[in-house]
Amino acid sequence: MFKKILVANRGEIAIRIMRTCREMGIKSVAVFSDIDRSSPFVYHADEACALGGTTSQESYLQWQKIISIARRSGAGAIHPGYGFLSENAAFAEAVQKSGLVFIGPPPEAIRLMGNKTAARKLMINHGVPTVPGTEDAIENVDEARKIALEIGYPILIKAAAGGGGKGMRLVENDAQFEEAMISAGREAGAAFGDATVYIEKFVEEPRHIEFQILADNHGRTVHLGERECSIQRRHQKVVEEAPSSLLDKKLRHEMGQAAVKAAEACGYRGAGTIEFLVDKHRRFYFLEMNTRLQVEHPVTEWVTGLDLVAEQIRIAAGLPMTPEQNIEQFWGHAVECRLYAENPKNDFAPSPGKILFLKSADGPGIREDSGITQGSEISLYYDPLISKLIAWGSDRGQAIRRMLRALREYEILGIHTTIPFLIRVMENRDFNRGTFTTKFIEEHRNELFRQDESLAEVAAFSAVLQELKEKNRVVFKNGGNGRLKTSNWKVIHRKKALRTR
Amino acid sequence: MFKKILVANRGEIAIRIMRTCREMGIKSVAVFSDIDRSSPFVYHADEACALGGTTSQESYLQWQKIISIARRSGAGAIHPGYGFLSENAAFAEAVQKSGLVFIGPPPEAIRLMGNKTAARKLMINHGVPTVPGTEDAIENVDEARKIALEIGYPILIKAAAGGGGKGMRLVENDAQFEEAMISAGREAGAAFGDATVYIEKFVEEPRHIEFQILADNHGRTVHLGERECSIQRRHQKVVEEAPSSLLDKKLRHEMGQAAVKAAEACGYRGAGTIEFLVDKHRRFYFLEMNTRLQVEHPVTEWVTGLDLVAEQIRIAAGLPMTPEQNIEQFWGHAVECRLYAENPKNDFAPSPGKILFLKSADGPGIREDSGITQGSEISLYYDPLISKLIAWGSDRGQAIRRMLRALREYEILGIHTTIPFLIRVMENRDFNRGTFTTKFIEEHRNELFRQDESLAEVAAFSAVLQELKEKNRVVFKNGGNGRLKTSNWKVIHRKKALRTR
Amino acid sequence: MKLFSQVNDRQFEYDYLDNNGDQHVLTGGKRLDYDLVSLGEGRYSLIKNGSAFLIHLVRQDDTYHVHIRGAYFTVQVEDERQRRLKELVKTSRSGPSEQVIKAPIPGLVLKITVQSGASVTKGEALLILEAMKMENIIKAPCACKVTEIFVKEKEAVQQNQPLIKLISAE
Amino acid sequence: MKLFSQVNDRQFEYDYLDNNGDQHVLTGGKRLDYDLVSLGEGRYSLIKNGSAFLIHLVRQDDTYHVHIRGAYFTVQVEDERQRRLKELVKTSRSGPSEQVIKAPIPGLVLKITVQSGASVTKGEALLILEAMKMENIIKAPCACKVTEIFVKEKEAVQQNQPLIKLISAE
Repeated sequence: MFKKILVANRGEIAIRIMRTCREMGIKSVAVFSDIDRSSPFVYHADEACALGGTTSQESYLQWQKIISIARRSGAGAIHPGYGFLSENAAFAEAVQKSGLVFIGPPPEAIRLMGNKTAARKLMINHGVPTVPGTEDAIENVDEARKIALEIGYPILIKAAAGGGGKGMRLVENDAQFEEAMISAGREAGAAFGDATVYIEKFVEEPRHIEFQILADNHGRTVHLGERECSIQRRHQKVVEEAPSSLLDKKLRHEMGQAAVKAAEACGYRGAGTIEFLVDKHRRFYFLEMNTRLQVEHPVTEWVTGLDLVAEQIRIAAGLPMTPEQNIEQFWGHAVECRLYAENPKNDFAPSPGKILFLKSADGPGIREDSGITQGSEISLYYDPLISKLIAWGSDRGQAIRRMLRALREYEILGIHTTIPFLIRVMENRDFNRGTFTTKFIEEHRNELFRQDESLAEVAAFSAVLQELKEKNRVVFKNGGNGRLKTSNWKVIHRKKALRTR
Repeated sequence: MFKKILVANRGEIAIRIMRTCREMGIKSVAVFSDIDRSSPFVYHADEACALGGTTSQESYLQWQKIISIARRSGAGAIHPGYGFLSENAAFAEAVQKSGLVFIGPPPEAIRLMGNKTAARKLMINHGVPTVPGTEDAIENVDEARKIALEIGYPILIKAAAGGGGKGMRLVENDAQFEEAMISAGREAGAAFGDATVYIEKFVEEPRHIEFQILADNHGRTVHLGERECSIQRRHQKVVEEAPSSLLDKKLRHEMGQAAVKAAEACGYRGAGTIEFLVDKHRRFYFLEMNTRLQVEHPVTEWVTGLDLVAEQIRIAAGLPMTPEQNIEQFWGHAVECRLYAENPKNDFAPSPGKILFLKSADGPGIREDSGITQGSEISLYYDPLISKLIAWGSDRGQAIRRMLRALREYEILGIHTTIPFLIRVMENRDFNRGTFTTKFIEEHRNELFRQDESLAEVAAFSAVLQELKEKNRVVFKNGGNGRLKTSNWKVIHRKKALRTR
Repeated sequence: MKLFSQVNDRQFEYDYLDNNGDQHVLTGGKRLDYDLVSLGEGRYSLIKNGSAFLIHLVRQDDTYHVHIRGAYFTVQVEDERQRRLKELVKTSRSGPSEQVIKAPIPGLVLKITVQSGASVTKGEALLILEAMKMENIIKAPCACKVTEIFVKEKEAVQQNQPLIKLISAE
Repeated sequence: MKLFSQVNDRQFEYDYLDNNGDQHVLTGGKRLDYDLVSLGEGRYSLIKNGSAFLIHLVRQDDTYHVHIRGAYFTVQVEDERQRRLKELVKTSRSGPSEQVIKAPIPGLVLKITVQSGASVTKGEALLILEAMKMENIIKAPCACKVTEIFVKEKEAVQQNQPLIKLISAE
């Protein structure tokens, strides 16, 4: 087993990985940008080394630097977390060449699944169902427009190198096509350094359902059941859960088998995720594979009892994984809400700033994976995800009710967060019934962005009391007040009470 | 189902109960003393009403007042939590007479099990094994001394009306007897208003193992498996876990059956706990029944997936309980540590004060049931329990490692807590092996109160740096320093970086 | 003293009475039973007619930012005098109103989609601001005319930096 | 400048050098690589020779209270001058030492188990103080003689209130 692991990431996921390291008796090494010197993940590590720089480019994407720090620190492996270098095949290769272990799949698997069109072809060859569309990247707008017409609108434009909704556009009709393709290409180019896109049929009433995969070096590839991530905003997941309210035993079994087949097709090792779309006819289509740990992995951890980071580390060290077979039955139900430093009232504009007060939710059935503390500065340089709340219940209803309770208890001052919006999602009738698609937020826009008016009068009244207090304080200063006497009396009274007990 | 419940308690357990109420759609009413006006449990409730007073006597034990507040507020039931009025049969009766529901067992069951000697007799009559000793309370010292000699030392002196270690004394030989009996009587009188005591054989290498019981009004009485609470200090539980590392399937089944028998013998309803001692020969003895929710109920909740407060409320409302049978198999392993506002370096002296900073532990497998926030004042008037940390793992080892991680992460400033001591317990080899008795703390005293020296140099160095910083600040003020320039440069550099991205 | 408390589009009215130190607040003629206790750092425990709330309350200039159970409100409080003053100012104002669009967040101006002098409809894109790796579209708040553009494409801007001046179309 | 840092019974020595603004700290002749950043409210992020720590550090008079990963330390820092002064004071002191036992917590004096003039052994009970519903036994810190008792049974006492004066037995 590794004695030391370098964590090439920041925020909540860096802390998440360091915690498992600590529990496994493995030392962890943090690397950090200038901006992150005071971030909690730095002191959650056993060792920390400055990367310098402010932007991701200047810091967390500096792989030569990261590899040389890892070597100097005596680490045996590098864990990339999610985002940043986690799906960079060249990085994975460089780590291996430097004599270290990359905690993730082989570089070939990353490369294969990272290229959406190549992955598509591989799936078709292995009999895993895919969404109709172009198999190759397209650069010519006119040609692309012709294909889109052939497949039939609505269609999706997607970045060939992309993921996470960047460089993705939904096009409803021919008139929107050209502008969408240009802007998708621009965004893809900026995000991934590769502006090529491809075109895909848009699935009707789609639900986003993904399967967690584990594959070790002892010949075993299993799935750990599904997560549903249909609640998305601009193709960014907002709420995730396990199990899905849509699947039954039969469909879970079929999709699970397909997921295992997909992972085996690319020679996968470690933890990965096969994303599917399921349409209104309960047909499922391979969407893409995420060749890394997912943001939403905690819901799977809670309903299976596994520590997925520990499994990743074990597999990377050449040990067999813990689960002996596919997991098709769960322990209860888990829901995750992503807390972003964004203002839902202002179209989810980033809300940087200093956390002035923080008291997170606790109590039965609540887990938090947080990257911040009181006093933390949320900068504009990185992803605005600050924390993840996960609620468990013996059934879906209880998990949602607990999440709602936790969201309302959560105290965070100094920045705006998505909490008010998430409360609306948890309260929503269709969400509670389990009848929703990936268009949920769009379709319930009015309801989800409605202001909660039930407490408006309490807010109005509190402000009035505070206003009176401030005005009165001035009066009291000049006129003197009786308060001091009262509290003196109370002290005496208390002493007496103690004596006569 | 009730529409509103009054919670006749304070601190973490009041919040715990209010949370379940909120999740069940039931409104909660808090009652609070003068001291507790700013305590978090007050604003965790939907409604709150002042009791006045400072001591328990003046506030949380004022039952006429509490019942009249409940009636005025329109509550349908009163939940007493643990401690205070929870095992007061007269209160339970008065609640019922006022037309409200007491969330707990029938008054007769409280009365029967509250009188240790009566409970003992009942158990003997129903074939539940008990520890040899006097069946009746003893007042005459000489007579008591004679009986003690007959049973054979070591013996225990216990308060007839007591519980929680108050009014309890271990007597090793005849010479200690008289003083112990007098001081036990005094403590019992002060705590329970009843100074009578009884005598019991002291069990060899005892382990404290208790069974959680549920009984409803539909003819069902089940047990939910055991909790081990052998880690005790002055007969106060410090660490609890489920399952016990001692029990096997057979012994769990036997003890579970005895526990169900004990509950049925007293006509029990609701949630209760049968405490047993298990000796080095794996013989078990009925110790006492706690006719209320236990402090340590969360470990059972985690390994069974149940919400015990919800079960109490359901049963009190006349509904059938959720579990359909005895639970003899668990989901993983859970450990609870009680965080007290006490200074373990000063013989656990109470450590009242203001919480200046608080950041509790989070991450996988951690639950916290807390009664405080940053800014809270810990007073001397009530129990010093401020919070409970609960860790879950797929096995005992993982649960302990997670607890250790959480205890080290836990940040609380302004008061002393038992955290340093709890870390020592979690690190202890015998605790990790599961080979311990209720004498664990006594026997490992040297190790458990040892200072952790590994970080002493870091502490020394930090203080030196701070000292230098303070001294330098003065020097810099007069001489001027280059820092301001540096940070200005950094800002410019950052702006540039943003521009060229 | 009359007090007006404005929350979004709704307004609440209170009466404050002080009879030689016996102070109380009424609404709709009924006396309110309340107790507001500061917990520090902008946190308050409020009991109002028996109901309990945890309130986060921060004052910024003449606006209170209030958080209650995950809901967020901005509140303006005025007394009668302040109110009359404000109404005077309102009625004396006339003609088309000018408005400066400021950067809601620091970021990089990626693209400016309008030109000075252009007429835009409500919701029409004015410029694209990149921040936190996402493109944020700044839209016109009403039908109006662009009178001035203060920034250039590729320019980094600070929060609240003026971007575009608009004049409302009558 | 030499600095001495005392943690419980252990002592650590550091050298502080300032060569025209190039400041550093050495221990055992080796230069330490460190970075201490304040996070506010007594919290510090320390990186020392590559190792990372979260430090809670509060100064109270001449003592630093330090929490690190759940462990708690009290630290005294002195430079050479302060140290020499202290040693001077120490050596000039002579004869049996007096000590006043103060109440470690506020509470109620339940029972006083010794009388003025009594000789007690180390660990022997002096009095019983009730607080937080528990009886707390105050014990003799060393073999000594009771010279004065400042409180009575049933008396409520504040934290740090003197209870008993002792003189150590030679």
